[in-house]
Amino acid sequence: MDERVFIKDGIRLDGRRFDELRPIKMEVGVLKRADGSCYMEMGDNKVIAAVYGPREVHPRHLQEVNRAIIRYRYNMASFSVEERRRPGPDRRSYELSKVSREALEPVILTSYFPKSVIDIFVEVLQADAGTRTAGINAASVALADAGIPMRSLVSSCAAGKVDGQIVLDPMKDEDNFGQADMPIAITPTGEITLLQMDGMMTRDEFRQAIELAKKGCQEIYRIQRKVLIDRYSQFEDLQDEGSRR
Amino acid sequence: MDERVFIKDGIRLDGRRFDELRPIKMEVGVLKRADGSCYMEMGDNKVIAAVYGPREVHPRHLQEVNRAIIRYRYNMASFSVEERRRPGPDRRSYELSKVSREALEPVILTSYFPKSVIDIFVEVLQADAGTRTAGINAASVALADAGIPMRSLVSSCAAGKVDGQIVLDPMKDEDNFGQADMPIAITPTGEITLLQMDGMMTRDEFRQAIELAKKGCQEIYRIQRKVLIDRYSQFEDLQDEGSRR
Amino acid sequence: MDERVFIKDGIRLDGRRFDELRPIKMEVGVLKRADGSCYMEMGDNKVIAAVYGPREVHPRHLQEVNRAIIRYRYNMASFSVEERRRPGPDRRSYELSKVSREALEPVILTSYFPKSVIDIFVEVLQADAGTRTAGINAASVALADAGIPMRSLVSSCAAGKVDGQIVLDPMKDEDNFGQADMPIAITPTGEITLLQMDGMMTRDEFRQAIELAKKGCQEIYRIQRKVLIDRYSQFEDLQDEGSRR
Amino acid sequence: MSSVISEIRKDYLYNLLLRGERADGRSFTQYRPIEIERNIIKKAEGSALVRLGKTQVMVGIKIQPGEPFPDAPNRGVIVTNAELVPLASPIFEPGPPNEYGIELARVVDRGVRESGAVDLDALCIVPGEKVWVIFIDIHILDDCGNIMDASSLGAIAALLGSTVPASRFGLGDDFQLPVRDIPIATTAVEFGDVVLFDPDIDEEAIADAKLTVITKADGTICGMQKSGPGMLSEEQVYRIVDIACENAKEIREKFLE
Amino acid sequence: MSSVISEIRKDYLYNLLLRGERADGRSFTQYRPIEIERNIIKKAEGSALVRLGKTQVMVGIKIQPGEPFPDAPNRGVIVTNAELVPLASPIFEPGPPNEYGIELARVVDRGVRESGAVDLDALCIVPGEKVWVIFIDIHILDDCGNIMDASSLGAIAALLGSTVPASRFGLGDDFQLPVRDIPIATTAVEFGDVVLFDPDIDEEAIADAKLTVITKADGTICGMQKSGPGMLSEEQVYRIVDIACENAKEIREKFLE
Amino acid sequence: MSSVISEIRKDYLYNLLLRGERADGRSFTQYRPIEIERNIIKKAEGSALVRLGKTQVMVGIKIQPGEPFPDAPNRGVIVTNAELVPLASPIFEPGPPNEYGIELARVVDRGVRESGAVDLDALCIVPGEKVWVIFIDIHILDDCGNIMDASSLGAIAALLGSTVPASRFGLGDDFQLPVRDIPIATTAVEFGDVVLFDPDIDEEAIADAKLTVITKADGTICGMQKSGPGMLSEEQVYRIVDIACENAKEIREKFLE
Repeated sequence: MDERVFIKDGIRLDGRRFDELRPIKMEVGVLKRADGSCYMEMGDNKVIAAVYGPREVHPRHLQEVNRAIIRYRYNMASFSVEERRRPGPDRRSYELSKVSREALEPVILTSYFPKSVIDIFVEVLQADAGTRTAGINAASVALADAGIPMRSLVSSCAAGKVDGQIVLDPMKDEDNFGQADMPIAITPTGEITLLQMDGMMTRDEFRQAIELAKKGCQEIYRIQRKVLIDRYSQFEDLQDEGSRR
Repeated sequence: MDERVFIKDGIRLDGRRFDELRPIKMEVGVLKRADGSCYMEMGDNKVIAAVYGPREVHPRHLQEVNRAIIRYRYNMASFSVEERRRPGPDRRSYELSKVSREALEPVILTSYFPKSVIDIFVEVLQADAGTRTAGINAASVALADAGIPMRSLVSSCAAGKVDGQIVLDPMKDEDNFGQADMPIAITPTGEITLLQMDGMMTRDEFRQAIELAKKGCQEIYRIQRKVLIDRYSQFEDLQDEGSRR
Repeated sequence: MDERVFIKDGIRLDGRRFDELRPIKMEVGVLKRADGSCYMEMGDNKVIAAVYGPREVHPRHLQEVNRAIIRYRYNMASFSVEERRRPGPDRRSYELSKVSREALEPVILTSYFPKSVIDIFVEVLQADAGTRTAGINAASVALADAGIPMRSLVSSCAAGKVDGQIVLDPMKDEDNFGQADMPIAITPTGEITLLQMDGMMTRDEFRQAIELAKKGCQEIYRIQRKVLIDRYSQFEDLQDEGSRR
Repeated sequence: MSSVISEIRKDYLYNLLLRGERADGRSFTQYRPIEIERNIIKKAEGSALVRLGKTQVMVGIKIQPGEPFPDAPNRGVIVTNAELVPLASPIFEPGPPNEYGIELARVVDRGVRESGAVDLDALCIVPGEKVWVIFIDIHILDDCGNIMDASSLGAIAALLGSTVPASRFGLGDDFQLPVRDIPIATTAVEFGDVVLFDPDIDEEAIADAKLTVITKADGTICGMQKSGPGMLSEEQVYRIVDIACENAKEIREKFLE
Repeated sequence: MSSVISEIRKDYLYNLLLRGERADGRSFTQYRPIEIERNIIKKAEGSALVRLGKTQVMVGIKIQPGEPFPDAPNRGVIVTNAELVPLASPIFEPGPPNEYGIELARVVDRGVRESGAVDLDALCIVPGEKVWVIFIDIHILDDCGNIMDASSLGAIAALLGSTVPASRFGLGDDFQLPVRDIPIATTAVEFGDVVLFDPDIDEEAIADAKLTVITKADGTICGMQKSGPGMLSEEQVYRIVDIACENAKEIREKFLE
Repeated sequence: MSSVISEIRKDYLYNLLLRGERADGRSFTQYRPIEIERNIIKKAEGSALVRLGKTQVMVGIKIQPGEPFPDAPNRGVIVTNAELVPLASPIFEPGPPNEYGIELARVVDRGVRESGAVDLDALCIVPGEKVWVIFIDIHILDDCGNIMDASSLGAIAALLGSTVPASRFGLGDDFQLPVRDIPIATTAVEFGDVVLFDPDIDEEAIADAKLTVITKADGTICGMQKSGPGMLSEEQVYRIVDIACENAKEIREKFLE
C-alpha cells in the first residue's frame, strides 16, 4: 500500500536501529494535588499519570468487600494529535483504559484496602504512537510514588513490524504504515500483564517481537527504578537535613 | 396516496383471508442464563424474550415496599430492519416498552415479591409489523417459564384497516400503506391490557377491529398454552425418568 | 460594525430614556403544584419561576449535614427565541444557572434546613435580553411565596453600553449591537450577589453602569415587595373572612 | 404528598365515587373549565396556553425550512416534543424526556398526523430538498391532571393560529398554516365499573388504567392509547369511545371553531 | 449466582483441573460443540447464529452506501458494534456498550480488518465520495462463556454469506461480498500451569487472565488480546498461540470452507 | 482533606488574615510566581503551560478550517473548552464538563472574544463558507487555586505563539495568528473587609465570593464574573477592579510583551 522505505542500511527514519527505544524522560512527583504522579516522554509522546487513593468508593455498590477496586482512565487531550479530537472518551480510550488497568492490577496488593478505590488517571498531552505503553510506565511509577503497595513495577513498550523487520518501539509513521504493532507490559520477572497485537506476524516473528519488546521493557524498568530511587534518596537527604536542624 | 391493491377476491397479498393470522412458531426455554425465555415467530417477525427475577433492585430508591416493580425493555437489533438502525433505544422503543409493560403488569402478582424487580427483555431480531405484539406474547410465556406467578397469560395481536376492510394481523406492507393499525392485548377472560390505534376508523370499524383482534388473541392463547404444557410435561417426563433411576 | 443609531435625542428605539426600565408585570402564586411561584414580564421577556422545598435530597451523597443545598435550573423553552432551540440545557444555561443560584444563595437561610434541598426552576417562555435577571427577580419572589426564610429579597437588572452611552435594562437589539452588557443582582442594602460583564467599559463607565443598575434594582425591589404584600394581605383578608364565619 | 395522606385521600375519593360523586362536584363525564389563550408568545409562529382546571400547558409552534423525509419528499414535516419540566410537578425531574414525556408527545403527534390536521402537501418548498418543518413544543407548566388532553388541545389551538414565516427566510409572503381538521383527545380513567373523564391529579393517582381517544371533526377515531398498569373491559372501552366522541365535539365547537 | 455457591463451584472446578479434568468432560484444548446457522435474518445482508455449547450469538451484516474515510478514499468501510443486551446475562445492563462490549467489538473488528478478510478495494462506488459501508452488528443472546470466539466466528460466517444490495440503491446488480480470508479467534484462560481453551462461563469466572489469538487461513497471526486482571508467562503465551493455530485451522475447515 | 483538618486550617488562615498576613507570606495583592512555557506541544498550533505557584494549566490551540457562524459569515470562529480532568484534583470527576468547567471556559472565552484579541476578520477563507476555527482547549493539570487566571493567561500566551497551518490544508503559506490585544484576567476573593488576589486552594475554600476582572492592554475592562455563593459590597468591587488593572498590567508586561 505504501512505497516508502522505513529502514535503510539498518537505520530507521529517526536514526534508530531496530532494537533501540526512543529517548525517554521521566519525572516523578510532578503534581501537588495527586497522591502520586509521574510525567513521561517516550520520543514525542508526552503523558502524565496521577494516582489518587486508596479512597472511598462512590457509588457504594461498586465497593468490593475484600479488596480495593482499580480504576484507570486513559484520556487524550484535544490538542495532542494532528487533527483536533473531541474531548471525552471514545471507544478506543475505553479499550485502552481497560487493558491498561488489567496490566497494572496483577501487581497491586488490592487486598490491603478493602472497600476502597485506587484511581489512576493518565492524560496524553502529545501522542506519537505508544501512548498506552507510556501511560502504563508512568502510572506504574505514580502508583509507587503514591505509596501503593505493589509486588513490582510494570514496564511497557511495543514491538512492531516495519519493512518486514521486527523493530522496537515504533513511532507514528512506522505504526501507521507498518505491518504489525504489538504492545506488551511485563513485570521485572517476565510475567506478561498486557499483550495486544494487530497486523500480521508469523509465529516466529511473534516470538522475535516478544523477545525484543521484553528487552525494551527491561531498559524502561531500569529508568523507572532510577527515578524512584532518585526521588526516594532526595527525601532521605531532606530527612537528613531535617534531623540536622 | 397509493394505488396498490392489497386485497383481491378476499385474498391478501400473502394469501391470507381477512381473519387469518400469519404462521406462528413458539419455543420456550431457549436461553440458559435467563430465568425464563421464549422465542417467537409471527410471520416474518422474529423476537426473543427473556425474564430475570424476581431479583434485587438497583438503585435502591426504585424499590417499592409492598410489591415487585416490573421493567420491560423492547429493543430492536440493528439488523432487524431494511435500513440499519442505530443501536440503543429511540423514542418509539421507549413508548413500546412502556405500553408493553403496562400490558403485562395487570396479570403479574407483584405483591408476592416486595422490594424486588422482575425484568423483561425483548429483542427483535427481525421486524415485519407486529413486533410489539409478538414481544408481549413471547414475554408472557417467558414469565410463565420463569415461574412468575400470574393471574393468566396475556395474548396480543393487531387488527388493521386495508383497502377499507378490517383485517387481522397486518404485515409490513399492509401496515405501511393501510388506513389504520390497532394492536391490542387481552387476558383469556377478555380484559384489555393493551390498546393503541393510529390511522382512521369509524366507531363501527373500531368494534369490528376489536372483535377480530380478540379472535386472533384467542388463537395465540391456545398456542401459548400448548407450548407451555408441552414443556411442562417434558419436565414431568424427565422427572419420571429421574425417579426411575 | 453596525451603522444603526440606537439613541436619538436621548430617546431609545423603544421610547425609553437611558435610565428607564422596560414595563414590568409580576404575578405571584401562579402555579398550584409548586410550593412557591412567580410569573414575570420585563419588556418582552416572559419567565416563570417555581420553588420546591425544602425537601429530601436524592441522591443522598449530595446532602450537606448542616444546611440545605440550593439547586437552580434556568431553562429556555424551545419556542422562546426566534430560531427554535433544541430542548435541554446548553453551556450557556449551565453558566446562567450557576451564577443565578449564587445570586440567591447568600440571602437564603440554608442552615435552617440541614440535609435538604431547595429547588428553584426558572422557565423562559419568551426571551428578549435580560432573561437571567428576570429569572432571578421571579425566583426571589417565588422563594418568599414558598415561605423559605430569607435575609432579604434579591433584585436584578442589567446596565449596558449603547452608542457609547450607559443605559439601563438593554433590550435585545441594544444587547446584540451594543458595546457592553452588565447584569447585576443586589440586596436592598446594596450587597452585590451577581455581577457579570462582557463587552468593553472604562473604569468610569463601569461605575456609572453599577450606579444605574442599582437604581433599576431598587425600582424592581419596590415592585417585588408590592406583589408580595398584595398577596399576603389577600391571605389576611381570606383569613379574616374565615374567622368571621 | 406523604403516603399516609395519599391513602386517606384515596379512600375518600373512592367513597365519593361509590356515591356517584367527584371531589370537585363534576359529573363523571364532565370536563373542568377550559381556557385557551392564543398567540401570546411573539417569538413563536403560533402558541397557546391551555388551562384545564388548574392544569396549565403551553404549546409553542416554530416553523422553519428543513429536509423532508426520504419517503415523503414533497411533504412538510411535523416534529413533536414534550418537556415535563420539573417546575410543573414535584415528581418531574430535569433531564431528557422520560417514557411519560415521550408517550405524551407521541400520542399528541399521532392525533395531529393521523387526522391529517395539517395540510403537509402545501408545505413543500423545493421538492425532495426543502420543506417546512413544524415543531410542536409542549411545555407542561402545572400538572394538576390530564396533561394529555390539555397538551393535545394546546397543540391544535396553537397550530390553528400559526403563520408560516416565509418572508423571514426570503421564501415569499407569510401565510397561514393550512389546518384542515381539528383532532380532539379525550381521556378517561376507570374505577371498577365507573369511568371518569378528564381526571384530575388525585383521580389519576388512584386509577389503574386510562384511555385516550382522539377523534376528528367528522367523528372518526384517529388515535387511541391505553396507558397505566391496569385493564379495561371491552364494554368500558366502548363506553369511553362513545362519550369521548361527544366530549370532543363539544370542546371543538366551543373553543376551536 | 450467590458468592457462597460461586466459591464452592470454584473449588470444585479447581480440584477437577488438578486431576486434569473439566466439568463437562472436555480435554483442555477442546471446544464445545459448534453450530452455525446462516442467513436466517432476511432483512440483513448476511447473518449467522452461532451456538458454542450453550452460548448463543447472532451476528447481522448490513451493507449501505456511505462516505469513505479521508485517508482511504477508495476503500469500503467496516463498522463493528457489539450489544451485550441484558437478555443474555444477569450481569449485562441496558445502556450504551461498556468497556466489555467495546473491547469485544474492537477485537472482532481487528480480526476482520487486519486479516484483510473483506476486499475493501472492491467496495468503492465513487472514489473519494461513496463506498459500501459494512456494519457488523454482534448481538449476544446467551452468554454461557467465550462470547469472544463465538462473536468472531459469527462475524466471519455472516460476512461469508453476505450480498452487497447494489440493486436496492440503484447501483447495479447485487453481488456477493468479496471475502478473501477466514480469520478465526481462539481464546484460552490460564489456571496455574494449565491453559484451557474455549472457557465456559464458570471457567471464565475463576480465571484471571485470558488470551485471544486470531489467525488467518495461512497460519499467520493477525490479532491478539490479553484480557482480565491476571498475568501470563511467556511460555503460556507461546503454548496458547501454538494450540490456537491448530484449533483455528480445525474450526475453519469444519465450519467455514 | 477531612473536614476537621479543614476547619482547623480555616481558623488558622482567618487568624493570619486578621493580622494582615497570608500563609505563604504574600501581600494581599500579590501573585504567586508565574512561569510560562510556550509551544511545547508540537502537534498543536500553539500551546502554553502556565505555572501559577503550584497550579499547572496546559492550554493547546488547534486551528482548522470550518464553517462560519451565519451571523458573521466572514469572520473566524473561536471555540473554547475546559477539561477539569480528575488528574488535577481529588474533587474533579470524569465526564463532560460540569458547571465549573463550563463557567471557566466561558469566562476565558469572553475575555478573548470581547477584547478583540484575535483578528477574526483576517481568518476568512471563503466568505460565508469556510473560515479558520480556533479551538482553545484548556487542560487543568494541578488545581492549587485560581485556575481561572492561569487558564486565561495560558489561553492568550498560547494564542500569541500560534501559527495558522494553512499549508497543511493546501490554503497557502502558514502565517502567524494575528493577535491584537492581550486580555489579562485577575481574580480576587473577599474575607470580611479584606480582598485577596490570586487565591490559593485553601484561600478559595474559605472564601464565599470571588470576582474575576479581565482588562485589555489599554486598561479597558472587557469582562467580569462574580462567582461563589457570597456577596460583595460596591466598595469591594471598585477596589478589586482598581487593583486588578494594576496587576494585569504588570503580568502583561512581564510575561507577554
